[in-house]
Amino acid sequence: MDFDLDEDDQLLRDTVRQLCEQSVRPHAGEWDEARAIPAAVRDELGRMGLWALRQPEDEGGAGLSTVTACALVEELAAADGALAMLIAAHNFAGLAHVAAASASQPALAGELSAMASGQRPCAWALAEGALGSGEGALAITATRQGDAWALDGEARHVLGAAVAGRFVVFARAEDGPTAFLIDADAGGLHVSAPLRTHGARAAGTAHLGLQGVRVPDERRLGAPGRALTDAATIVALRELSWAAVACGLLRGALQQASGYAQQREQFGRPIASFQAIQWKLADMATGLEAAWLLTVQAAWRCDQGRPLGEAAARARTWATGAAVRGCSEALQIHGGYGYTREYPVERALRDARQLEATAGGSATARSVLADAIAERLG
Amino acid sequence: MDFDLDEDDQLLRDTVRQLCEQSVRPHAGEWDEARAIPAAVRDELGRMGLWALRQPEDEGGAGLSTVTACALVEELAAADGALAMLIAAHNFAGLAHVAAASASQPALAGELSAMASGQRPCAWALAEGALGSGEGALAITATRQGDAWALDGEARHVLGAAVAGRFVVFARAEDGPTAFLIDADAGGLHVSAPLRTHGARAAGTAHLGLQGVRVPDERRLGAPGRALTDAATIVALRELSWAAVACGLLRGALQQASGYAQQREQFGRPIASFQAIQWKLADMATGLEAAWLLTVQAAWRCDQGRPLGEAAARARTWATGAAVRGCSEALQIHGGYGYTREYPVERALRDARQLEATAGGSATARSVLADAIAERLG
Amino acid sequence: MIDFSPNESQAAVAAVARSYAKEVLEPRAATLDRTGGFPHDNLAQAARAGLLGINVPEALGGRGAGVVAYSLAITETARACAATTVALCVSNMVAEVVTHFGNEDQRTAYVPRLCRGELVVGAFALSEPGAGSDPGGMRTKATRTDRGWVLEGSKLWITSGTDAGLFVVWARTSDAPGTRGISTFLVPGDTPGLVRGKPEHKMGLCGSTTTAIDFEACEVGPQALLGEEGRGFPVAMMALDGGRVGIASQALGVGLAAVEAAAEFVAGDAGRRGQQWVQWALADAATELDAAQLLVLRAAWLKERGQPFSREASIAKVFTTERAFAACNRAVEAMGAAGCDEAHAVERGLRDVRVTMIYEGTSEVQRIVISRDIMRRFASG
Amino acid sequence: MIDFSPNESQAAVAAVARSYAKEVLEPRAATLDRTGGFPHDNLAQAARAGLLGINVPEALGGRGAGVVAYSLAITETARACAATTVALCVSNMVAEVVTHFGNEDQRTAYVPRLCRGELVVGAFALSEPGAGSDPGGMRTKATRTDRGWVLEGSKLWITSGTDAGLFVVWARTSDAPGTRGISTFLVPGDTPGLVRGKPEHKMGLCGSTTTAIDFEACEVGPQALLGEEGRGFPVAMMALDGGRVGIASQALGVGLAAVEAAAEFVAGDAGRRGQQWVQWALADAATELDAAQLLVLRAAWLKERGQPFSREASIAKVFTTERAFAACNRAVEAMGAAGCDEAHAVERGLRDVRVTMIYEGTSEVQRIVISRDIMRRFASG
Repeated sequence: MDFDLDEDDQLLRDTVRQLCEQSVRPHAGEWDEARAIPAAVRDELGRMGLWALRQPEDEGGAGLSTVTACALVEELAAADGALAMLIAAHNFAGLAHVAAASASQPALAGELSAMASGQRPCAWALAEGALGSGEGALAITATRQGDAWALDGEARHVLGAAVAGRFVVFARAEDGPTAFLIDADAGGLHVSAPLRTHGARAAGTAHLGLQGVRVPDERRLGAPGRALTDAATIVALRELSWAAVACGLLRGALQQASGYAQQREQFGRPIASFQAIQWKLADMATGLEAAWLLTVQAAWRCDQGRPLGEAAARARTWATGAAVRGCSEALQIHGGYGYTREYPVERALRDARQLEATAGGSATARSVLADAIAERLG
Repeated sequence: MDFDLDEDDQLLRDTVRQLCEQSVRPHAGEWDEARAIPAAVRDELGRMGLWALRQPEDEGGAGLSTVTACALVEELAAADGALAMLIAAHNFAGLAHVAAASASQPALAGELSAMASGQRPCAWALAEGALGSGEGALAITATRQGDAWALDGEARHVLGAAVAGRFVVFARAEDGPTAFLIDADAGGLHVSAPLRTHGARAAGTAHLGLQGVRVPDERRLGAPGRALTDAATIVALRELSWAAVACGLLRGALQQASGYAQQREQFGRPIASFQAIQWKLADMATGLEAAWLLTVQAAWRCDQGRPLGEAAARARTWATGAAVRGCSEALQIHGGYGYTREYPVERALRDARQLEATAGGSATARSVLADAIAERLG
Repeated sequence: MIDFSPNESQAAVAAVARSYAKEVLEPRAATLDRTGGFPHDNLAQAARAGLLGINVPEALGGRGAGVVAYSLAITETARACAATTVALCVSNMVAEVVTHFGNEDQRTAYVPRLCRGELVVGAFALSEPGAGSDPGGMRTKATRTDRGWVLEGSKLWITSGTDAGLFVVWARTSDAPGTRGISTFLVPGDTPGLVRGKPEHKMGLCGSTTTAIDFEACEVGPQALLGEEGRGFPVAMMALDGGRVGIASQALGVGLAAVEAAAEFVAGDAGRRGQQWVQWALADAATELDAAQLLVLRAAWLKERGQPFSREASIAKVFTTERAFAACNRAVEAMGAAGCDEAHAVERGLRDVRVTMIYEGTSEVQRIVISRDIMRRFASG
Repeated sequence: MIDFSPNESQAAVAAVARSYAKEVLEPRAATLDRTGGFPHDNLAQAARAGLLGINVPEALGGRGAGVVAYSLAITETARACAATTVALCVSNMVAEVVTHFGNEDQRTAYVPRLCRGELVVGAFALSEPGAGSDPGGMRTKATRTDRGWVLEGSKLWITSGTDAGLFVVWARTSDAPGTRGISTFLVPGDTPGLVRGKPEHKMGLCGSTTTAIDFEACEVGPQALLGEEGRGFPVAMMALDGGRVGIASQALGVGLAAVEAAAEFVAGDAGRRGQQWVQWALADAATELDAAQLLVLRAAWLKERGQPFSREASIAKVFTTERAFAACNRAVEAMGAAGCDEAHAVERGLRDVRVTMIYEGTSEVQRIVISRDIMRRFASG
């Protein structure tokens, strides 16, 4: 049993922390306001390997374990939730899906290194609720045309769609749900204006529309008809990465609130000396530790090749719930100041809320848990 | 708009409060230990009209409004949850059901005055979950035999069964679910030893078994096949009375905790001076006010002849939930002492927990609410 | 005798507010949130609908409809636009405070004009940078001169600070310790030396303005003093207690609208309609808001009867604002990604409602009030 | 490197505890709860299974299996019988404390006998009527005499007070302010002047005893002093920090057993099995207990490595005990009336687990520890 990160990984985390302090945290508020993250920043993170965290080094990636990758996502989220969600979705969903499919589709291998720069991230466009209710939830159809496919329909509320260079889409085909990798500049592909979301405003959530988009069969991901089965594995990875984002948001808010409480005075003493404030901070810290251990445990299981679904679902439900509660308390500790955009806690709360509701919300994760319990009981 | 009880009703409530202070509160712990309430106490309460709160005075009842009846149940519960639950179930379920049925079954009228003494209360033996899942949940069958019926089967976890003089039972008959009034000394009727319940230990919860029990048709309640429809109205009344019990338990616990917090010193000052304790008390008080207003509102709707189901379900879910949380906090404020039976808060917590789980629990009430919302939306 | 029905005149005011909300506020609310700024036209129409002096005597231009009617009306307007509603709440309270504490001249000078919207709206200038919940720490000073008073100091968190035509200002007029040296002044918005700050950039309520106000050698005449010198604290307490009823009513409206919108959305979404967790989330939210409304109306009813209502206002405020925030969260959860999209009003509600747990006394302040009362009532257990 | 698997020897101890729990504790637990009293035979068998000195060196008769193994074992026994488990926890900690702070004579005199069950169990005598969470307020006195020490005073809330064969007693040996005048003594249970009180009548843990102990001119020899004079406070801190890991492990076991029993009950009940609210309640409980176990094991692991673990123990304790109580409540709700019937073990679990939020430092005390640590770590925001 061992609860510590390797020293190397701790060093790497410290490096990312420094980068965040210099290049991310000071600008996160502007990006939220502008509803976009500058391309230069995405490039800079790409040079650190953050757009290919778990890809092997010889394929242009950082070659990190899932545990370490989650630790870095957590660091990013402590500085900017929107950026962290964008990077998490790219690494743990889009890229992960293409990487998994490339084992049997060698033509996809070339895409992987191109996706590592982060200049045009890969968005993963699974419809909300599709895992639970099946292909009926998919609003895209794929029709075979020789050695290519024609795709029509739409996917709504796709995180990162506004900046994505590639999309993984799920379509109803003759053989059942089938996934494809599509270039953002494909003819007939239309991305809506970025949606005005509650949180993660800079993450470029948008609707994706497809009208007769032609996709060669070599850019099909996995076997026809198997896409939702494949997606379950990716969803678990993405849930895990959401948990890491939630931990970072909560840690950032705890740091802000704790620092503020020690500076701000009321009735002649720092508000940190009031038990009600201490209690809030203690509960945030306790919830955070629980969230982080659940996250690391799930990541470790993934690295060990063990089934991830249940552990990731647990980490996600607890961590995102704790983040929403904790960020709200952090705002409350700041009083009126917390409600203004001068302080970062209102953004953290919006980001946490967005995270909690994104991609089916904790409801999807809880269904996974309920099914697992039911299955164990036969 | 008016939020005050009439003066007469306030006086009556004060009288009951005095009675409780003298004859109930000092003994509630013993009764809990002995798992029974002495017959003499039941008689005393009968002389006050507490076993026929809402019955007209010319039928031997106290002739009170539902609002006032709830206020008296709340008083009882502040002193002893078990006694309050017993009286609430008798008045708002057993007696109420027979009273409703007596309109069309004049033979039942004689039973009503006999039931007002409280010497042998009337237990209402609807199976848990029967309202939701229909007559399949009923484990009693009724077979017509000339102008009588033969009843076989069992009803489990019936509150008050160990002391009941009469039972309202629900059976599957040829025409569908049908209700009957049975005397406790009927041949073939068997009551188990009192169950060792978590709370409300003195309320005599037991299983009821029927083997070829013969019931004359004139003791049938309502039309054959209509019993579960009729039961919905009675369930709403009972939920309302549970809400009143919950309010009393919570108020009792709040009083205990507040008094204790002002006496008990730590670090040289009363623990009431610590913000963490103040917060707990403030949240208990706030939850209590909300619970009581929901309860009175539902009772008032009942007195006005308006539909009760949704309002009662709301009062019940909030009030029992607030009572469990609040009684647990009251115990916590007492520290180690709260965990001993020397102080009444551990009993209040057990009673609240029992109440919350009794008769289908808040789950039944929440289903009523969810159905109502669904219905409004079409 | 217990009776939970609004009477006819209360119902009538609520109906006026409801149609004002539907016709004026709702169509503009999303745009107002997006563009920000002060909702001049909304407030002008509120004046025309008689919603700027709901609990002010008819003789002074108000509706004389009472506190219960006021609460019902505020809940209605908040369903459509919480931002306009906060300006409306504060202006109503300013009119009440002037009616209650003002002399005949002050009343006739200001109250009818407030009700008619001629002063745009009224505003309170109470909080200061270092003394949010602690009036004892107030530093703004009013110094007596031959011609009246000179105000010096800075105020913070002033609702409608950009545009209000009349400010109720608290300032220290003597060095008496604690709150005893505090007095209240009525300062028209165009008084030289009253310097309006820039609007805060907020999470929500983007269609209302919140500013600092600096008083820089701001001269007012002797008639500016509201009530007696040194008796400003009771004025603040009345404004705050009444304000709590208003803010609780506001939060309630936002919460109710969110639950109703979510229920409607869910009803149209086959995948969500059948989910028990969705049904229960909405059922619990509806239950809590039902309790909240009762707490709010009880506090309003007590105030209307002239009985003490401070404790009840605190209970109503902390319960309603926290449960309304929870209700908005549940509504958003029930709707999923759509709930987090500005295209749906619940997204705005979630941002708007969050401040109700902070202003007019934070939840923490309310809990202090409530626990003090418990200690008094249950002193011996 | 991150690794969440128990190693072989840890798994082996857990397996021993599991079969002890299944074979010895479980069949008797309901009766023990009903009749009350002290579980002599259970503890004798625990000694035989090597569960009274799990983290004590083999040379002193223990298992030398470490803190992680200890935590895993306690969780296993608590699944079956929380009452026996608390006596077991405390006795293990007494053996650890004597091992750590005792001199060679004290160690060899007591530790092997504790591990073999010859002293029945060990007990801590720390709390006093007026000083539950405040060791500074301690009044029990130890006065030095020619022949050693005389103890005078009253202790409260002593687990196994009726039957323990060895007491670790804290007493004031000088008037130094605060905690500096406190020393620790080892007092055998049969020492004249050590007067055992009657067992408290409790909500749960009815198969363990909790008593007062009076020291009435209780004479002990000079060798009774554990550690240095005036250095009793660090001994108490070690006992409490370690105790928190034990109590958190205990609460975890009760919670896990409740969730599993409820899941099994629900699986056999057609009406409940299909209810989403039931499934979700159990899913949330399982999630929270999973997190709790990680917190507990992390604290155990730090202690085992000799690193500071006080903060982690507090976090583990407050989280685990509160979430385990919530889990028991959810289990009872999922089962309905049956869950409130002593015929099902979850009823007992609900009563047993409630005290874990109180003893070994209340949830309130843990929050103070945790918030102090936050202030230190995030001093500047």
